[in-house]
Amino acid sequence: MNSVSIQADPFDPNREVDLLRANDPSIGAVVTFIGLMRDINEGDRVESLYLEHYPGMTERALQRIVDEANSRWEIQHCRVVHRVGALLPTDPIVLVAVASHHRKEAFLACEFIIDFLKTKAPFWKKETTAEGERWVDARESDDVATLQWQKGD
Amino acid sequence: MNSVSIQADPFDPNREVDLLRANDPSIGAVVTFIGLMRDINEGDRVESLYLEHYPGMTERALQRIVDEANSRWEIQHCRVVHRVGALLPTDPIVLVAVASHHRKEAFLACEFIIDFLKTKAPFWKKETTAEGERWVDARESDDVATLQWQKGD
Amino acid sequence: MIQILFFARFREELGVASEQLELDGLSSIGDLLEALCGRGDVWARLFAEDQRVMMALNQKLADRNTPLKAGDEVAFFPPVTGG
Amino acid sequence: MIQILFFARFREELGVASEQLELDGLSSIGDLLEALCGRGDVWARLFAEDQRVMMALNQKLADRNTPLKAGDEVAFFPPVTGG
Repeated sequence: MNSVSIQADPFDPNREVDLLRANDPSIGAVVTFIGLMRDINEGDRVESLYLEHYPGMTERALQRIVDEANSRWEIQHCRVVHRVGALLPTDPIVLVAVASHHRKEAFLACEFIIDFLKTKAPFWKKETTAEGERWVDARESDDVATLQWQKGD
Repeated sequence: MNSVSIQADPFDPNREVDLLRANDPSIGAVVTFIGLMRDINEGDRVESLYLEHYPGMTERALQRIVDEANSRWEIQHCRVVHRVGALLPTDPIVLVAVASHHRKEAFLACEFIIDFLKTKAPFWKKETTAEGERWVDARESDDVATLQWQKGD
Repeated sequence: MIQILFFARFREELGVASEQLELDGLSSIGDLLEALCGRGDVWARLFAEDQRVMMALNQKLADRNTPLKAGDEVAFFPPVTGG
Repeated sequence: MIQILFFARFREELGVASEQLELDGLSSIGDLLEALCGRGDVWARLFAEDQRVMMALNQKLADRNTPLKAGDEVAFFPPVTGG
């Protein structure tokens, strides 16, 4: 079972993992990534974050990434949740949770999904510091991470 | 902050993740692995599992693995919990949770720790099926996973 | 007609979130980008060849060579920074 | 004297969880394994050269070449299966 959710409301990562596991006794491994809002970026204190997105395309983009993960590896369940709108430090921004019979597939699928989400899903971060608002720049290391999945792994 | 726990009592993976995060606003990524008891192994239904261990050495072995992860990657916090004694299907057997500023380090450290735990920490599984009790055999794929970390990465 | 959308920094700098445009001989997203560039000023700066511009056709990532047809939804945006 | 521990399947098949032994010229874990093998029967079977045996000296993984001294704690066990 796969689920993708884009939401303005906060989410509880623990609840998402419980929903993923759903007491399924055939699950052997669960790998979870949680991306959290940090109070420091590029050396500056960040007061708040605003996440803009492209409604409609975000859902499709995430669904495509999840489908691709399912076609590459034998996984059992997958949940992706991504916040949009206003966030504060320590808020979970994104969760990717993958359940599978064995651990290797869960690790690969989870990292693949977050790597692709970072460079392919239409979200943009704008942060508020003491000096005002600024758009967050894309990181080259994220492009590199995505490329590694593309030259056969 | 690192923490290693070997315990006969059940543990709640969600609580462990909360303790790891501890509202630290400098954490950007949390990667968690949960190993769960499956109700099927090698094609047979498994009713229960007993985990034997080498008291004293298990704690040291896990601590050494966690120390090695900390020396290889810049991680912020790490928690490892491992059950011993009697377990039932869907019970969490092991949890490895790693917090770091950026995700790559958390993924690497988490997978490294569970890979090494699987081949270096003195635990042994004995399962009960309809035909009686049997010791679980080590899997070659676990040796391969450990080796990959050793030939430089 | 095609629908064009701009997001994030592009939307802010252009002061435009969306517009409708006649296809008018534009056969690819590259043609459209050139037409937008031709407007000069901030348009020329944002959509210059050396700028990092991501684009989508009908909510799927695309590139300059992707062909256009009437009714399409085209979006332009800076490199994404979610997750 | 050294302390020897056996775990899991080894403990069950040998019917022994631990024993004390005089060092008596045993200078490495390999020497000790040969001595145990020399007891014949299940000992010879479990500790034959072609068997997968893991070993620890003073609670740290070791191998046949690891030297022994009085007061050491040596453990023998099958490949581990935790996690």
